[in-house]
Amino acid sequence: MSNLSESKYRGYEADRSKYPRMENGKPVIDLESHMYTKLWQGPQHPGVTGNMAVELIVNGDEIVDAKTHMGYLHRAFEKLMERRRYIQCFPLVCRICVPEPDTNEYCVSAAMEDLAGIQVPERALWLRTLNLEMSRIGSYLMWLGGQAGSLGMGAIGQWTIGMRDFWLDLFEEMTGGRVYHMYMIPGGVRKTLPEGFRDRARELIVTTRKLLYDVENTFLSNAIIKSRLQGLGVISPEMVDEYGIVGPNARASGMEHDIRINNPYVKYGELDVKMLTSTVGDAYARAELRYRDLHQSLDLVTEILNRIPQDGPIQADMPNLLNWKIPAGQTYVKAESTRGEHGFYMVSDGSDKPRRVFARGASYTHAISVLEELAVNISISDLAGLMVSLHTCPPEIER
Amino acid sequence: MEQLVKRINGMIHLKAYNRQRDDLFFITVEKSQLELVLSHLKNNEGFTHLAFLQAVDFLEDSKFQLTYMLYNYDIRVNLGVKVLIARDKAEMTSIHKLWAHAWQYQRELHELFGINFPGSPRVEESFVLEGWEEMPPMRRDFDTKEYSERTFYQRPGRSTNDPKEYMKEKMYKNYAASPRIRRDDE
Amino acid sequence: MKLKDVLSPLRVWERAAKKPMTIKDPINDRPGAVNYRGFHKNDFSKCIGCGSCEEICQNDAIDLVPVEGQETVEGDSGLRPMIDYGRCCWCALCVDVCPTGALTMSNEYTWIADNPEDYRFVPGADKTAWQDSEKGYTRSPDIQILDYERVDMQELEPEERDKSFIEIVKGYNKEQAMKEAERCLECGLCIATCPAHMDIPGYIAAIRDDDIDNALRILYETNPMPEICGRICTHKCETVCALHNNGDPLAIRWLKRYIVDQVPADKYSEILGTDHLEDEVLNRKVAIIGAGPAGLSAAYYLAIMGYKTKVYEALPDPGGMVRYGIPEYRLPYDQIDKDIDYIRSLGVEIQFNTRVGTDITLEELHGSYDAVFAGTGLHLGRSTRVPGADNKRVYFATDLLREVTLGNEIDVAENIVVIGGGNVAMDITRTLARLQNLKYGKVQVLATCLEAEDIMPADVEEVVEAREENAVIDPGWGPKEIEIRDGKVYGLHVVKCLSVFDENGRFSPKFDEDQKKFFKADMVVESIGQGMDLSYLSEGIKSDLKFSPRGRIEVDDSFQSSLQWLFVGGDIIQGPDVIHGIANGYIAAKGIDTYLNKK
Amino acid sequence: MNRKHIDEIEKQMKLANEGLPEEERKFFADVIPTRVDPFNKYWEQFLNWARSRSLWMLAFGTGCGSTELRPLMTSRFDMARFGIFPRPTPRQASVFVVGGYASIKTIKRIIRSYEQMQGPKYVIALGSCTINGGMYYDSYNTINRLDYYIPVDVYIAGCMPRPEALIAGFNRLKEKIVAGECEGMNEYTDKFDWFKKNQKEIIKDWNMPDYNW
Repeated sequence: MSNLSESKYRGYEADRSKYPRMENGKPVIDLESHMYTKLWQGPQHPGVTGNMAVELIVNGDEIVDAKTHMGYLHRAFEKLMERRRYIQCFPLVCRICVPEPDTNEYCVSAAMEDLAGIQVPERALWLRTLNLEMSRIGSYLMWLGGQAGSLGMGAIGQWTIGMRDFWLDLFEEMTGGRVYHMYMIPGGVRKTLPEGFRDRARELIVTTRKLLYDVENTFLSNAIIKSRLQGLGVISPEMVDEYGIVGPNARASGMEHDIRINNPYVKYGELDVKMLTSTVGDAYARAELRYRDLHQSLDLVTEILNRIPQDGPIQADMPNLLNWKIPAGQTYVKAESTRGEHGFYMVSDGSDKPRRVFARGASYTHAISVLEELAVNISISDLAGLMVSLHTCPPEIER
Repeated sequence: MEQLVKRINGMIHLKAYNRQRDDLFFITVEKSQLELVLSHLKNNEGFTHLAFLQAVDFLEDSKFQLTYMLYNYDIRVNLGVKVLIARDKAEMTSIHKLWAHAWQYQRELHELFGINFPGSPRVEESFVLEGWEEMPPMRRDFDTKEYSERTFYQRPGRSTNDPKEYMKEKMYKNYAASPRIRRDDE
Repeated sequence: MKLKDVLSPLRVWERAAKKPMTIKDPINDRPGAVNYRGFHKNDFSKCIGCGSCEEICQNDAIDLVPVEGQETVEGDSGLRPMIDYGRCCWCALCVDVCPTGALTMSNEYTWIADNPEDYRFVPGADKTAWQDSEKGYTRSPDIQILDYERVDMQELEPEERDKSFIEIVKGYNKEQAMKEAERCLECGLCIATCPAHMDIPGYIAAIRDDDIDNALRILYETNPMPEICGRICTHKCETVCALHNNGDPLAIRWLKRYIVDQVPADKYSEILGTDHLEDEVLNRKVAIIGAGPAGLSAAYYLAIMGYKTKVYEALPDPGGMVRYGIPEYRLPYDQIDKDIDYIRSLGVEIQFNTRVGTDITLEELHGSYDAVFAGTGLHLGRSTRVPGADNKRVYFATDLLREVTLGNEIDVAENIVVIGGGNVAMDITRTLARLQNLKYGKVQVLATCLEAEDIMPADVEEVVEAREENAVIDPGWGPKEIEIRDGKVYGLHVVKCLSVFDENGRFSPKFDEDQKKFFKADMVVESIGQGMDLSYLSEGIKSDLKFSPRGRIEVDDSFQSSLQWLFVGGDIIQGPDVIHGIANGYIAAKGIDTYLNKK
Repeated sequence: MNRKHIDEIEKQMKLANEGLPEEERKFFADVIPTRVDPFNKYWEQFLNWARSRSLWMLAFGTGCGSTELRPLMTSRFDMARFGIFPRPTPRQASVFVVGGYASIKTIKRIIRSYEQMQGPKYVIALGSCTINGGMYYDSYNTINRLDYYIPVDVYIAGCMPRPEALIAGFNRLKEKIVAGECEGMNEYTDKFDWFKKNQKEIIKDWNMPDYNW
């Protein structure tokens, strides 16, 4: 572990005498002692990611215990899918994660295809890859705005979320939907690329890169940001397995794991995806890694645009999807979202409705176990930054 | 993978093994041997990542199937370990000592399926629901539509027509239903 | 802290000089993309109210409602989708599933209301700002939610079949049938069109669930001759199949055949619950004239209602036109027997070789039975009445087909011309082709008709198959004269037919006398329609019966004639085809039941 | 606040909280809302004009519809020029944008936030879910009709509505405010018992966060 994890960049020295007594690895907090204050951050609070809440016990402005509360966005997707036919599940799942809906669409379609033994045509696979990679860009841009905003830098959010809007315009052209694309239908995709799409996408990539240059100057090479993020929320390599940490959070701690490379899906096997890792494991390392990943995504989109076949079918030969019955079986399909391993576990009992679908949200552990662990001993003002740096997304946790 | 299965089979009795894809396998083990298998897989076989732990309700067989999805970073393979447990007063050993985040899933399963995990931290706390009074909602015998209609006000005034019945009404109303078989006792 | 890190954020000042990206008037300056999934549109000229949009909507957002100005007709339920925007999620599955392509989306996306009850509308009927918008989401031709391709039916190759009368169509196996059954939308538009109003979606769903017993029960509810119908039904249902709007209609007829082919004859009574059927429950007797589809259908339903029925048939075997008018390669005799034997097993007695009117009179039947049903069919040929048509080598198709079935030899000529373009004409053409093939080893038969190729009344596959069997089909000609040389047929003179019907749809062919053609032939077969033989009606009965201006017996809704005890149905009333006969028999049986209960 | 006034409030609260266990009563409603009638036509018109031009929106992302509020804040749509500005706390906000579906756990917070907002206050409901349940119409954890729990002034169709549609919705709200039609707050006062009855039917746990200060 680097020296960054030590508190010299933290800006304050913790007074250990005020810490609660530990018993069996748990702090013993006596709220009656007037040493500690209970605070709720969220759900109605500008400093939480989405609609969730963190129950904090603070000592001064230092957090001594944190507890995450979920369920504000629980819509029971899994229950609803049990009473919907397979094709009817497909508009539902993209709602599981708002900034990056396409991963859900891909996973649920791929799970059905895996169980039913359907081969998706080449061109549809390329279009899916494009869609997935573009949605990663959108999600990263949104995260970048959130990360900067959580540290009080509103301008970055203005830029990147504004830029994301132009990516949404591209999505709109491609899929017909702005935020919820509902593009990957079981067996393939719904539309081909419209006229002139490639040129507009290439132009946008150039503009995005220009913007990222500014972001790098103002955000990543910013002394204040560095001093706040470096050493914040350090994830040690041991924690990664212990807590099931995935995605950039794990890679920033040295774990060489990217599903796009390790278990390639769609067309990632034919693309040159590089393993981006860092060894530091703090919030700054994660931010920097995501920033590099965003650049890589732009590279990949450029490459995909060049390689998408111009013609060919975009949907496999499918039966009547209204009466589609999938043979009994179980499968688990996963994809690398911007937050890490996003998977769908699907159980079919041979009927026209799934028996059970489980969506493993990438930030399932990040927002609860990991956040509760990392939030201890930091200042309240850093909590928002920590949450965003873990890139938590509540709807995919409670579904 | 076959060798791994052999090794595990030498250790305990595997009830089933199947290959779904090149990178996805499932094994089924006895409830009592689960902890043994999982710790062996984690410590000796390199399946260090627990992707999820979930339950499937097989109401007809009155069983819950628990699936522990593991991942091996070296051979890049997912292995699902399935255990069938009784649905009535469902209870399972907790694995929070093997993985620090397993309690989360156990807490979720306790709330949504009503499966108890004795010893698991915070398992009694509610996870996503608040003030829930019905049976655990993810059980298959819980009818979410019926509950929704009973509890939340649906906007009234909607009615639909079945084209089949509507056309019958409009076009061949008098074409009566099939004659019944008439028997002696009538 | 590096100095670079302190200074580098300052570079961002250069953005102050950049042009802002703010949109001045977002509501008007930013229309949705060309294929944006905005609010719904519906093209009423295409919509058939099949309800597949309602079926696929996972949000229960669509209701089918009657709309003013939309009539319920065959193939269109007259219902139109009403969309609840308190449910819709704009996934456009309804657009993708729509078999007609009527339902589309505009790229309009702004709808503000103070009252939540406002968000329900019928696209196409209610005035919306976007109904005529040209942009918006439409179904991509590259994808399909429904399966528009029919499972191919296995048939004998032309070389295998053109010398024999073996059945051509092989029928579906289980896998094919399940696959075909899966295509069904279950909209039920077909039911209204089927003359017997069979529960088509019901039995197709039963095939899908592999519940053949239940499927058979559904078939027998309104149709006691499924083996026959499964082979030679005119399948009007398939013409209104919703899938037909964008691809092949569902093979309803073949699926029906699949069901009955799966069930052995001895299982019928057990499955249908007629194994302990007691006859003469009611001690009432009904006589039926003609063992054709109409008569046997009436007999079947009367029998299961407990009536004692007896069928009088002039020919030596049952089936009527089904047996004597349809060649064996389309409908093998053992399949006819399978259906009819089951009906006979219920206690229906058939007396063969008994012609009512000569062997026994109608009055006698009236005397000894409580009611009489006559389904005597159209067995007389109709002549073109062109010069030369009275030659002995000019035949009627019905007569020839009957002779073939009876096993009598036909003096097949080397060169034959068939006049007519319907299914019977194709039947006789193909039958003669086979006979020629057997006798001469080659086929020289030509069929001509008034109608041009695209409006020929025969089924397309019949024409295609006839051509595959080397018969020549040359449509669009009107017969002018059959040339007779030395008392023998020499050939047929025809002139080009320009149109068959006038503007009012009445039969009134127009010819171009300058375009002439001559078909050489030693034998001419006329197949331009059939007439009924009502000679069994005595003068006394005839005078009591009411006839329509066109010579048909007038009947009421339950096929009761003006003589209360006499019910008439089948080809002589409606059709001509099998399914109408079956439907008539079914209704007449119920009518007789009502009549006798009242008496 | 004099003693008499406090007694009056406590009496009212007792009425409203009837049927709840003792320990939960104080969380059910902090205070009974009071009706505020316009007292001078021209003055009220001026106030409405002013109100319509400074709509301060509560930044509470209750559902997925709130995702489209983010682009609205960026310079591309720039909602600040329309007088709309996000506020972090209910006490500073006058517009509540309910972003789509509301789970049971969230509707409780929505009600509490709404009750904490200063009058006059307005509610905009986004998307199908608030109108008739949307795609979660059969979910056991989401409400179907928002107007049963809090009064709603403007609905915007869509799933989710685009930023432009949101702007159009705000424009409609402005029109309504200027016309003096936004009486949601008084409606909540007048039908307080009815709203509370509906809320009580679905929210079984009225406990609020336990602060120790």
